[in-house]
Amino acid sequence: MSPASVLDVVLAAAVLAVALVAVLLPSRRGAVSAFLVLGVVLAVLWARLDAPDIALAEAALGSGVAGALLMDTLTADPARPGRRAGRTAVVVGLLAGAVALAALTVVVRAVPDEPSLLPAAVAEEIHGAGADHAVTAVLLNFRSLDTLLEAAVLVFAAAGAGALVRTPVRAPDPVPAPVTALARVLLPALVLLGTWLLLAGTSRPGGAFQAGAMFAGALVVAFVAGARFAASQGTAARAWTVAGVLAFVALAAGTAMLGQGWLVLDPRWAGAAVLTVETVLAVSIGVGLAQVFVANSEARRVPS
Amino acid sequence: MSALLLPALVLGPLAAGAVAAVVPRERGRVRAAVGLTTAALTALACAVVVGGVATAPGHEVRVALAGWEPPLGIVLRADAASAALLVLTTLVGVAVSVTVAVRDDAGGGPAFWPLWLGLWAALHGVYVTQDLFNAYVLLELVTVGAVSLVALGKGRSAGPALRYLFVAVVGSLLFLLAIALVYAEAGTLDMSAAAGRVAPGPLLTAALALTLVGMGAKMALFPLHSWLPVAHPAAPAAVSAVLSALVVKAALVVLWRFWVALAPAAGGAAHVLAVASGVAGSAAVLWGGLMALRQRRLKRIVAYSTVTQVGYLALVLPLMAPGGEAARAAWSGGLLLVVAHGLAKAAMFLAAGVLTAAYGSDHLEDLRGAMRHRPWVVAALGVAGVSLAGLPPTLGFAAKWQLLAAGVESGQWWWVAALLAGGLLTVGYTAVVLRAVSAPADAGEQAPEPPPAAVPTVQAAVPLALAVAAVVLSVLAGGLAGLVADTAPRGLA
Amino acid sequence: MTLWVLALGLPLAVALLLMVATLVSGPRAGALRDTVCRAAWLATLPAATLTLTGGDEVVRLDWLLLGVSAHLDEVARPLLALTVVLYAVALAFVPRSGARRGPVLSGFLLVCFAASVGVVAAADVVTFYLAFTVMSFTGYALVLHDRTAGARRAARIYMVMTVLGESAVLAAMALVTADGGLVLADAPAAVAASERRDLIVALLLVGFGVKAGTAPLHVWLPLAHSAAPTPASAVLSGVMVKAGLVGWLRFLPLGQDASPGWGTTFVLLALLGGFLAVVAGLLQDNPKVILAYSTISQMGFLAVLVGVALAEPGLAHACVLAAVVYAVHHGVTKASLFLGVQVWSSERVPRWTTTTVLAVAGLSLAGAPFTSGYVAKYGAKEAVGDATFPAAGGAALADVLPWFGLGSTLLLARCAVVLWRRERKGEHSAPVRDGVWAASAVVAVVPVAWLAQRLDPPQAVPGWLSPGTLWAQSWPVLLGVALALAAARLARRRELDDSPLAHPRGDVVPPGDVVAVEERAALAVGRALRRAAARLGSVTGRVRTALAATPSPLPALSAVQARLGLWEASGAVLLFLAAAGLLLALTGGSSP
Amino acid sequence: MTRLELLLALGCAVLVVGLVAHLLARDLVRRVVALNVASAGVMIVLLVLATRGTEPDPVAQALVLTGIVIMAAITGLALALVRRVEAPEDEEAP
Repeated sequence: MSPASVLDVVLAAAVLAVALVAVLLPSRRGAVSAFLVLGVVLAVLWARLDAPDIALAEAALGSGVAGALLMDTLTADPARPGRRAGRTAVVVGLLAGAVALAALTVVVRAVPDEPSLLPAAVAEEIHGAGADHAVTAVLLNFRSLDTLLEAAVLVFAAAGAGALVRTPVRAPDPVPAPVTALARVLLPALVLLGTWLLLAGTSRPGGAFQAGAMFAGALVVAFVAGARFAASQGTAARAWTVAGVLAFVALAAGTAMLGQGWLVLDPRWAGAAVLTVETVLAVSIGVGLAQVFVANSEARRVPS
Repeated sequence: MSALLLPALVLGPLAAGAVAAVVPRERGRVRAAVGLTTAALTALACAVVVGGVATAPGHEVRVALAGWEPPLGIVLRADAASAALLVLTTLVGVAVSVTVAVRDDAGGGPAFWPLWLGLWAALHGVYVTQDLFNAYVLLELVTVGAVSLVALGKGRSAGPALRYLFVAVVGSLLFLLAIALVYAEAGTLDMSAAAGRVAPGPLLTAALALTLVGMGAKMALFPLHSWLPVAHPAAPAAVSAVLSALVVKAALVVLWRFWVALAPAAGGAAHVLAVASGVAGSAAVLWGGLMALRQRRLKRIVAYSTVTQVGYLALVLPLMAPGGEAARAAWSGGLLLVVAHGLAKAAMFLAAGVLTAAYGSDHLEDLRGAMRHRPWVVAALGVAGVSLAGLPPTLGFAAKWQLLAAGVESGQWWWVAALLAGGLLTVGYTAVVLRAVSAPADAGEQAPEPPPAAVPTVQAAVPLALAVAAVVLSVLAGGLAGLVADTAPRGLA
Repeated sequence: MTLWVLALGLPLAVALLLMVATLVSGPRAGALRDTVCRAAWLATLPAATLTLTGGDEVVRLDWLLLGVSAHLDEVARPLLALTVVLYAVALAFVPRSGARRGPVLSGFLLVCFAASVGVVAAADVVTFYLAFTVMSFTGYALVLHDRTAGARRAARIYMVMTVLGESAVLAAMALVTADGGLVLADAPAAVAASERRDLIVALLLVGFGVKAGTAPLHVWLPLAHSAAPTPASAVLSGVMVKAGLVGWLRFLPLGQDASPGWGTTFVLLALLGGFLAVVAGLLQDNPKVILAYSTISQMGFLAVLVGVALAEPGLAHACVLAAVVYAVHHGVTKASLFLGVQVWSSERVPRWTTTTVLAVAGLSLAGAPFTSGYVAKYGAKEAVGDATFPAAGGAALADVLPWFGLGSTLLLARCAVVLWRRERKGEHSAPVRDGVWAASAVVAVVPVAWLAQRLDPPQAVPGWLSPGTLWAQSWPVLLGVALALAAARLARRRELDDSPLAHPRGDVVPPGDVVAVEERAALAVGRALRRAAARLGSVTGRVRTALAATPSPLPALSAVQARLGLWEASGAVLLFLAAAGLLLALTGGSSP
Repeated sequence: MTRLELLLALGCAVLVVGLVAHLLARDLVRRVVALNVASAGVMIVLLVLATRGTEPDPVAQALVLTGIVIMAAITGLALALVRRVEAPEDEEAP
């Protein structure tokens, strides 16, 4: 592989520096802000590493939704001064961390500089996989079980977070007018962007997760702006959350019943199946992430 | 037929969990009905799959999902070891489901059902997956389900749940790095395919070490165990049973599978790590036992007992190391122990739950007279304790005997000593519990014997049924051990 | 095969029935309980049939547990007969024993019976260990049965000793199996050929020594035998302690090659226990405790035979057979004596009848002419031959053994004195049952002599009218009686009224003798640990309060756990382990 | 130093920094942030591995995508728990 260019070195230094800042800043607000910056720097790194899908997802999910969650935590509670950590433990931990890092750095030098088996296999089989974009094909066909289970992780995380809310959910208190105005602009833009990402995903970067993150963003904006529907934790919202997983399982069971085997997509209709599942999944992910956010928002409004 | 049903073991409970999540929380009966139906169907499907494994040539049922074989696709494969785990999970799962259906307090309310069904699905997945990254995703699903269930506990359960989440995610991240290292060298994520494409070297050793530490943290192997005695007692009774009996085993199974596939290629370094695992296991046996003796609360005693038993299970790695007959014995002993411990621990936690519900506390002092008022429950505690201590005629004895045989066969004395010492300590803390519940009302101060609150009979009978299952299954231990040993790994370097 | 299933299954099934009936309340369940309890002795009948008619072939069940097998050989059959008779009689004694919750007691006795059958009839290591352990832990329930403070203490000590012994036995079993002794018939040869022979023999000595009451592992015995309900004491003393003997006979390399060192050790411990038990026993004032000490003494006698068999391979076979005969004799006699205590103290049997029966049983235990003891002791003396102690040359053991008879006589005399002074309550007794009891005590000589002659090669049987033999067997008894009479006269003197030695109340040497010392030591260690930890705590301040709240000897550990439980401490541990593992990858991982 | 080595080392460094901070920090929100940083480190390693051929490795990229979503879900659950832990004492009482 090529030697490291100056740009690589600078980018690496930037990532490490921001990461260090994010974990070293003593205040919650500082740490969270630095983390958001880290998301941006990482998105650049991903782009540099030929991974536009990840860059999009990082922008939308990694710093978008997770950032929104973290920011919301900040508005909820000021950081509490905790007990100071024991000094011995900190010293031992730091030393061990340094040793581990040094050892790990040497270990990874043994990584062979040759591609793995899989890119070739993907290239060979991608025709008839239902998506021309390789990452989408992997996610929704070759390794569709992973994707199904990952959607399930989201569903059950939402259910778990929802279970922690013990009071009826309501929209936040009256919001200032500028927020509502901003929301009116942002909302359609996010929805449009999400839809485009979804449709584009079969042939170029983009797909259900990035689209879902956009939808989630739209719902969060609507929630912050006081829209009642976005605050709902009712049956409909829960149904949308699980719809992706259920649709996926239904597809799997359907192919099994038809005698092809679990999740086996026939090239004749693979494209349609992938797009359908992606669409349901995207909406589902959007609602699911928004549910986690709402659950988080409400957890602090429990009357004392 | 069993090949057709194998993925359904994962996807079925998963879909049911999703459906249960849609049912409004106020309709607890409906959720319970969904849960019970799923439990019954899952048990049926498990029976078919286990039957298929037992009759299939080579004792193996295999499905390539989405029609893609490795290296591209993901393979689910059930062997004798998976079958043993499926049997355990079915027994405990049905018991827990019935317990919560009878009194939903035991599960922490109606939020229990979707989370539990999702967890159940993920556990099945862990037992049968052949793909490293798939195992990671499944472990995360297990974590999310288990942590959310802990948070359903009464009182301050969020703190323990959060700590558990942190530890589990750290363990997963270390494991994910290990997967990346294996992938970097082998170019594939399928465990058996990767086994043939790795060579001894720093990458493989580092992957094994990271997996050992990561899974060690997730399964609470000493000295990474401190979260367990906090998290398990904080959960609702039925959840504690699931956590101790099954969830801890998920990380263990991943560790064993990873080890069996990749350690033989790693040479001497794997042996050093196996010995480290054995040392940690022996320390866990002693530490957990001593701490259990020191506790005054029933649930804590049971939780520390889990620390001890995880230590036993960590001994399997060094015992398997020399290969040959010893490895067969260690492998089958380890799996029998997983089943034995699962049944006993589920029985103990469910029994503890019944006593806590009846007496309003799990302090040993408050449980005086339980022997007279709740003889079934105390009998469950006693029988389960006997199985944990590895005394005949229980499954625990059959397991311990195999491990002893492996230790003696391979000349590894020190582990034998740990096994024996652990048995002594287990008898010790079981006796502490039994003495406390058998104490007459007027022992100590003059306080009158607390009148126990009513608890549904079914709920009291379930723990005893599980404990008795550990005895009844021991009758078949010879056959089980033989079946498992037939498919034992060929031995490790 | 069917007979085996019945012999083991019927007692277990009846036991299960009794247990379930106990858990269920209601008058009908109560009536059922009592009926079953009264008829429980019938459950031993299949095993009795088996003893008389079957069991010649090895029965194997490979699917059951880890493979189970059973067989009745020349050692097993007489001991099985003993087991059947004693348990049947004991079960028949349960309804009038005065023990509370009789059905529960019967249930545990039946479980114990099945396990005892397993111990004597097992043909492989796993079956033996299985039965041995079930028997041991059921014994705990028997000792605890009355749930008095004394019973609790006795049960605790029983449990501690049993668990220790059990671990040693388990380790020994694992080693024997690994060395190729899975089938009991091969076990002695496997042990003899093993590289770990000394370790195995040591483990066997400790493990089975606990059960057989070998000094200094005997401490549980006097406490447990007196705490258990009388029928349970009878089987504890008559059958269960013999399980230790069976273990020795099955596993020790007897008749293989000479182990003079171990032989001497066995004999030394046996003689020590055999004679010190007499001293300790004479200072007691509870008849059951005295009988328990007598059991320790008699088990010493048996251990001498085992020791000789270990040291002299040529004498091994004769010694093994002599031990079996002696075990049968002692079992029947001791059980009769224990049950006699119940008859004497709480039942309305004419006093002279009881006295006669007890006297015959006592004389038999001491080895007086025309009793079963006469036959058994003579056989043992002949079997020992000219073996000496220590094995390298010294006193002839045949000259030492008669002194056991003196010890027995003295103990029984003391027992008689104590018993004579007891208050009696008059309850109805069962004539048939009493008949069996009296017969087993009085005419035990017939089966024992028949057994001795039937063995192959036949045991030496004393001449019934040869003056030399009669004298050789009677002088210890006569001397004992004379000494006892002299002591009684001496004790009646005024000036000795306050002497604790002349009128012992069991307080000079408490029952269980050294266990009291050991308990005190354990407490002292616990206190010392607590003090040490407290001193440690005063440095850091907080620990002391934690200690005051929870009295336990393990606080220091808890403090460590509390430290370890802190988030960043466990975090540092995790980082440390990860770093260590990765370092290994650097250093050890690169070499292929 | 090649680009592969540099960026793999970067991934390891970010992971270790995140882990150490996570395991030694006291504040719960900062712990969650540190955990996300650590996870980003592993993702860097995987994505660097994906650049080894002429074409980027779509499988490794798919794994990272999956990993990021899972981490987002876990972050959401963790923050819900953090709030519960820090909620006023009285409403936690049984």
